[in-house]
Amino acid sequence: MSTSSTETPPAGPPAAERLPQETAQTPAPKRSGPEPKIRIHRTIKYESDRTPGFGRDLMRVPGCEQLERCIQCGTCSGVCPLSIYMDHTPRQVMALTRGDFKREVLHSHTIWLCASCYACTVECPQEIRITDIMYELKQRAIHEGVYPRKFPIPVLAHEFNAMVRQNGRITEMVLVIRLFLKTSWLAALGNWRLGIDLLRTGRFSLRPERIRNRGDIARMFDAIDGSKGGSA
Amino acid sequence: MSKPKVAFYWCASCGGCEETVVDLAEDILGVVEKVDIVLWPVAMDFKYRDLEALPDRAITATLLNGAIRSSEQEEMAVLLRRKSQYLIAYGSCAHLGGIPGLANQFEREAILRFNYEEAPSVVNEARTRPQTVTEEEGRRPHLPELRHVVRSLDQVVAVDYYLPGCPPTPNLTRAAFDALLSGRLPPKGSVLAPDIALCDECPRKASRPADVAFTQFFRPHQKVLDEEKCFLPQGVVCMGPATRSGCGAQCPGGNMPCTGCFGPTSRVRDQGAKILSSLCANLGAREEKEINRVLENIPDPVGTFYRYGLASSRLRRRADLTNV
Amino acid sequence: MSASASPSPPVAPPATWTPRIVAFFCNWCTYTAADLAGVSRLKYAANVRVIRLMCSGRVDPQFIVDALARGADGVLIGGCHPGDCHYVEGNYKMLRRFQLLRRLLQDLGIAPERVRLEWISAAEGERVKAVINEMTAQLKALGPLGLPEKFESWDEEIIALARRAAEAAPADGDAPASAQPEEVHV
Amino acid sequence: MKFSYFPGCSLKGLGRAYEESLLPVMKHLGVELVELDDWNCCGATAYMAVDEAKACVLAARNLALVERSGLNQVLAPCAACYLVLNKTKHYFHDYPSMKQTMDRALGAVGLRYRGDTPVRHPLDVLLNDVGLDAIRQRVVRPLKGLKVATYYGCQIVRPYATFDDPYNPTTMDRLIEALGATVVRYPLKTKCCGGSLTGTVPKAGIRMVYILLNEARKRGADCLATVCPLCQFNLDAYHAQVKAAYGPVTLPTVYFTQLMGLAFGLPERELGLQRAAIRFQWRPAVPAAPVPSPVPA
Amino acid sequence: MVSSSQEVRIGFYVCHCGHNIASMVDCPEVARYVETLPGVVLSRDYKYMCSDPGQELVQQDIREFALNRVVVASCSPLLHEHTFRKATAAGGLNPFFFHMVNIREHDSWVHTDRAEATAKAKALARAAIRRVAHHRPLEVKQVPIHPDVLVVGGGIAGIHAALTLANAGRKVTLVEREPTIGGHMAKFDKTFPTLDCAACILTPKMSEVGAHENITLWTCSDVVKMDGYVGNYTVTVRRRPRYIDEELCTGCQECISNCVYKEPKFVDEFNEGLGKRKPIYIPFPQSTPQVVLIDPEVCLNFKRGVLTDRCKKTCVEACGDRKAITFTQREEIRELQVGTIIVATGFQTFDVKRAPQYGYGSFPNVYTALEAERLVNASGPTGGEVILRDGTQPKAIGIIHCVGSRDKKTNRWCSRVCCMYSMKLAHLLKEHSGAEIYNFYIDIRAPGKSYEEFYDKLNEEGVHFIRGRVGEVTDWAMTPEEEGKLIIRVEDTLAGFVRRIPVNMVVLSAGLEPQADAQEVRRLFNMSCGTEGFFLERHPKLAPVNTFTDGIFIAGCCQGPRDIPDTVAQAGAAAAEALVLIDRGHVEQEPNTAYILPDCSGCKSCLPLCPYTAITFDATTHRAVINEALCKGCGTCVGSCPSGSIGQNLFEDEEVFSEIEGVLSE
Repeated sequence: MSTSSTETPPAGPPAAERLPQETAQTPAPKRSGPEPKIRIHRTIKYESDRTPGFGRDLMRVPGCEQLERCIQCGTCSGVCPLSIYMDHTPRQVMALTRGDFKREVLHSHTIWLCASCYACTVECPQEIRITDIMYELKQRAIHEGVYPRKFPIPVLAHEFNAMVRQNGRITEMVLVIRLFLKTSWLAALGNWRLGIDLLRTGRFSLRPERIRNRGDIARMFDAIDGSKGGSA
Repeated sequence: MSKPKVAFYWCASCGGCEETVVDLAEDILGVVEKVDIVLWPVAMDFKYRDLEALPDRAITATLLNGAIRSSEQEEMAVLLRRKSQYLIAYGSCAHLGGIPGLANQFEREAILRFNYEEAPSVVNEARTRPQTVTEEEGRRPHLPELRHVVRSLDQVVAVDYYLPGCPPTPNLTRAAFDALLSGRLPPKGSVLAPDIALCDECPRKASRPADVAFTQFFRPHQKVLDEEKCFLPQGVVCMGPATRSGCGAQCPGGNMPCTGCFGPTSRVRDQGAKILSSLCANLGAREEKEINRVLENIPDPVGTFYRYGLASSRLRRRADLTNV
Repeated sequence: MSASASPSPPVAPPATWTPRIVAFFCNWCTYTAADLAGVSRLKYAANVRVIRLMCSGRVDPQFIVDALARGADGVLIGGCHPGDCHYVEGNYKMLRRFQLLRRLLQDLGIAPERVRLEWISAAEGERVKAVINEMTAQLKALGPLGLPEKFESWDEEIIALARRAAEAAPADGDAPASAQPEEVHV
Repeated sequence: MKFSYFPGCSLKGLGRAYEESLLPVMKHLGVELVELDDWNCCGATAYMAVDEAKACVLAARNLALVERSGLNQVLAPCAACYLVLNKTKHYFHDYPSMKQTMDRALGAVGLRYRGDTPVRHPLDVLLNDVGLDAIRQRVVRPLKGLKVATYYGCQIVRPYATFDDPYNPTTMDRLIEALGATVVRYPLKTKCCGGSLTGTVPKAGIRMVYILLNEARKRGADCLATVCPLCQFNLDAYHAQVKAAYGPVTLPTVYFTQLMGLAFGLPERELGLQRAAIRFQWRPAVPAAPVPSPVPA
Repeated sequence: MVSSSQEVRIGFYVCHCGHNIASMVDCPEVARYVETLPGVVLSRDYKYMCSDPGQELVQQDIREFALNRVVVASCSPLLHEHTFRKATAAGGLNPFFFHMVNIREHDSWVHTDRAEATAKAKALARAAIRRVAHHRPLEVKQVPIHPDVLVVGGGIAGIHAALTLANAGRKVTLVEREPTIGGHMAKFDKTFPTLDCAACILTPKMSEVGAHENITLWTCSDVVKMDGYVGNYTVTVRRRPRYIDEELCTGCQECISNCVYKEPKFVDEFNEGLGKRKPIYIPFPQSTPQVVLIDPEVCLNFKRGVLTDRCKKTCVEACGDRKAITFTQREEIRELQVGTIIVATGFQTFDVKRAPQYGYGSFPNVYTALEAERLVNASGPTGGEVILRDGTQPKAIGIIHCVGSRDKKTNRWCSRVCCMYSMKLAHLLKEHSGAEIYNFYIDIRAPGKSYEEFYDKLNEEGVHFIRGRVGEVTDWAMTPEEEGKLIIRVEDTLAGFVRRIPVNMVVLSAGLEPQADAQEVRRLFNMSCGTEGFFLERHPKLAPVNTFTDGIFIAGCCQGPRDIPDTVAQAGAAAAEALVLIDRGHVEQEPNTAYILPDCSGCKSCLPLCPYTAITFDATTHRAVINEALCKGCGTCVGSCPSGSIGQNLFEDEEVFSEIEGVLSE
């Protein structure tokens, strides 16, 4: 075994979760000009770094109640297919949330990487509905405007919202195009082959799907605005 | 005039109790010989003012039957109380509230509305209701007011003795007269009947097996009833085990189950709750669904277990949910 | 049925009103569970008054109607789970009574939620807390049952009568009508 | 058998091949689907992230419409719709505050949701209502020799579904075996396909697509069978990106309904097979028996 | 019927219980209030009523103030009723003139508003004051205790309890379901943390049981019924046939070698299915009793349990004159009279198939911990060599802790022994195979004597500890090094990232759970179970081996997961508790029996209600009669008598009504 503690560690990062074709080295950030050898920032947390009540408040939201029971076992991260890319593992997000470290949590890109596959929710030994907590954190990040402006996921969510409010339904291609317009032209260009495929197979449609009683959606939303289900 | 004076009076009742005096048959002659009857509306004409004119406590004993529902009945009860040395609640209605007491399941307003406006047979477009005072050709006749609840006599005035039954049996009446006339009276407040349940004197007692487990209930008309056997193993609700004896088990003798007119023994505070407890505990079923299936055939527990005793039950009458 | 029809309609409960619950707990399971709730320092509404009996089978329906008549807004009966009765089947006997009693009470206009039968084993301290809190919330929503107040309001008729009778015959030695008729009865 | 049918936006867009194959297959089995009148977006995943209450309200409108339609069950083929509709139903019952929100919103448009409509997935209906025997009887072109990796994805088995085991679902396996095909052991059957990440964080999404395709190929599958329009899209449309990052892995991904249609001998052009970027080609070893007429509804 | 003609003079005491009560209930205020109630002669508050001075205070007051009723408001009557009854008696009163009010467990500990808690204490006290006026003097009955003891379960707990009692000169019957005693411990190789050999310390005790003159050992036996009460239990035991006459078998095992099956062919339960045995077998070499048995399911002479003639009966020939093999042996039902019972029925391990993400059953190289125990055991199926099901030897082994423990979807509790036995297995597996060992844990729980030191030792040995609950065990590889291996995916929570670790063998450290038939056993012995299904002790601290049924004690893992030292200690405690009863010679019975009043009408409604048939119908008086000796005091007949003609000592109608009135009259 290569990872035995008595042996010399391998040169690169651990081989685990690395695809054969992936580089063993994390690509170094492009730098211009001389940089200090190490960049440091403060990692210690003071009480003033906390937002007291943040965790408790979140636990009052339907679906998020069980967070208080977290035993930090890491099962969520162990089963999460995206945990390999996260800056904080799901377990850490739980700990940070419960510890009222609002800033760290809402700025973490973990919440935007969650693909809502519910594996963590099903596996959690404490029956914490982690996916629902991730949803709630995303909502709070959007509400507070702390997500990266051009980060595609909140933009997608926003576009989705607007389209549903207006039409009642989603026209996927229109949504995708708007998304690319608002985030990255480059990405759109990079996907030109995909677009051609979709055209070729008759799946590229820009004809907006609409419901008949289009006012319904807006009326329903207006009826509940300002009253989030959970906080009542 | 050294003969003791006796009065009979009649409030909210069917009148059957007054008739029972006649049931004494030839013994009535003995009674009449020894007492003066000063009031007996069913048989003699007598005016309120005559009664009022009597000195207080002039009547040795008044046998008042019927429950108290109206202001007039209240006034008569108070008046008779004042004029009598012994006031005896005579029969189930005066004793417990009786059948009229079943009205306590309903609000007074609902009763009036139904009877004067909503009952299918009523034609009353003007929705006229009886008034306590009306004016007609310069006269102002008064009518009694209907009270909120039906009361037993002892809920209105102090009662010295109770003669239970619907109606009281001649034997008990006779014994009561004997006691009164001889002065060998039990402590005040006594019910003048044995303090032991009806089964004690029921001829069917011996036929009850020791292992009844109800799996089905029948109402008496739903089944051909065995004339010898205890009603309970036949699945017919009999109030006998929860009812005072003293009637000689007349209903079982006539092949009908006891309906509880003698009221509970002195050891019981609520006759209906007690018979319910006993019957239900002896059900065979264990599952909620099965239990309820068996109990379904007691469709009206209030009317069954409190036929005579609702007005004197612990819950006394229907609670008014509209105000709750 | 209009409120004005009653001699004096029950007053709306004050904001601080809390329902009163009389509880009959069996010695072996539910009473022990309530002890466990205590040992575990669980917190629940303070409006429950527990009366210990050996078995839920001892709960005489008279106790229940008596408690309601004396001002309880709800009655809670706690026994062992079916099959677990320390006395084999006392709990089944209570269950059977409970089924009919609840129907009877409903016929008398008393909401079935006011009388509750719960199986709570000696280990279920949490359940004691949950049931009491839940029942308290339900009773709060229902409001007071107020039977004593209701009886009192009816008795106004009789008290007035007794007063009139006393005025009519002030010298009379015999007791006037009682204000508490049910106490007179045997 | 009659169901209210909630297609959802995807089945009218990128996933139209799913609808194109589902409808004839269900009709062929005598299951009548009545498209829900004036349905709206289910409030799916992306929406949940913006505002859970609004997502639930959107779903509740559909459920209320189903109840108004008089049909007592709704069929939701899209995994995301299935999840959201079920989740909404759970929230309606579990959280009084959510119920209030839904009541208020629906009240504003004159609708009411009672909360008792079962939300069903086609797999559930096919296995438990139609039954494998009835399906076997319809097979005229057994898919003998075809090796299929059954891929359920996440949202139909987690966390609200009750018709299959969330760890090792087998409904599709049994269904596909009933069609005559062979199911390969595929331990990734409930792993995530990357969802919308293929579009938003391609590096992460493409990697997941690659793993799924590669593992199926390693286990000898001729195709992946899926139950979700997003899974199908991800596994089908990003072959070029996968190739660029990891080398070529070509494997067609079909809807299970398309395989059913093929086995039932329904015309291939009516099953939407032409809509895939990686075309699925299957020629049976044995010639087809004549197609029996559909079961009368 | 219950009132006493004497004037009622009540003494009331409210206990502060240090701060336990006083911090939430205004005790002086309660005392002041109670003083105003009718019948109360004196009312005091006191710091610790259960202390000696507290009890003496009661005694003094009874004499000085001529009290004839005593009410103490303090903790639960289940805890101290006895104490205060004794104090009342010592003061010269009948102890049943005492009544207790629970204002700690039912009040101060469960409420948060001082005013409300104080009001509640007053209400409960008021109820007791009203109630106690109705109390009457009662007699306590004494019942002799049968000196014999039944021990149910022959694991280490049952063995130790039986030996303790037998060595104290008591007759013990030990009933075991399996063909041998020894339980789970007999399957272990070594015991933590000392690593002494399980067999070396257990088998001498097993043989001692087998040979002890005071112990009757019944294996292949189940208790099917228990009647009676403390001191006088009648127990019915079913003895299943082993088709061997235990008296005649010498344990020579020649029959086994002469069986028509030349090779062992059938699943060997003792080796967790890793080995094979014949139809006639002995579970393991040190089985006690040293008697073989026949499995009728597979013996050729039985076809589906029915005797046939399909075998040459070579075993019978081998047995020869000893004639120990009796194919016609039948199930026997035996009845026992005992005074006390110790239940030591043990545990079962969690079925790891309920955690499918770990692949047990799908991947042959995933093992349960008990299988691993057999694998490293020198007398196990591989002779102690770690050879996997596929015949290879592992180079890397992952041990997953908490499988079926600390998981709300399966078992919520910590199984307490898994951390230690996992480390023990890590040590043994490393010793036997030289493989790299990874322990995946949520938290290491090593709170016993020398346990932490054992953890240190493992760290020194180079065993890897990775803090993280494993997400899954799978066989799909992402890198060449993973090909053909089992891959464990886990977050290394201390490092803060996810890892994939390829291994050749996975050991699942299954948790402990109640036996599958724990509920039936519980009913059989009239015990309670906790929420998790283990038998419930009377008090978690003060009565850990007692149950709510007097005379029935519990020991070992049937009460909850525990290790061997704790089990042995608890078994000793249970034996001591039984001895206390036996040596006292009698028990006192609570006089809460029911009785028929003279006004019974003989309606017979109560007769079917009594589960103990204590009520009979007297044909001469035509009344019901209650046999006081049989009545257990549940009061069901009292609550059901339609004419109110049954009374119950301590729980009279008037007493309960006065309590209701008391709690409600504010």
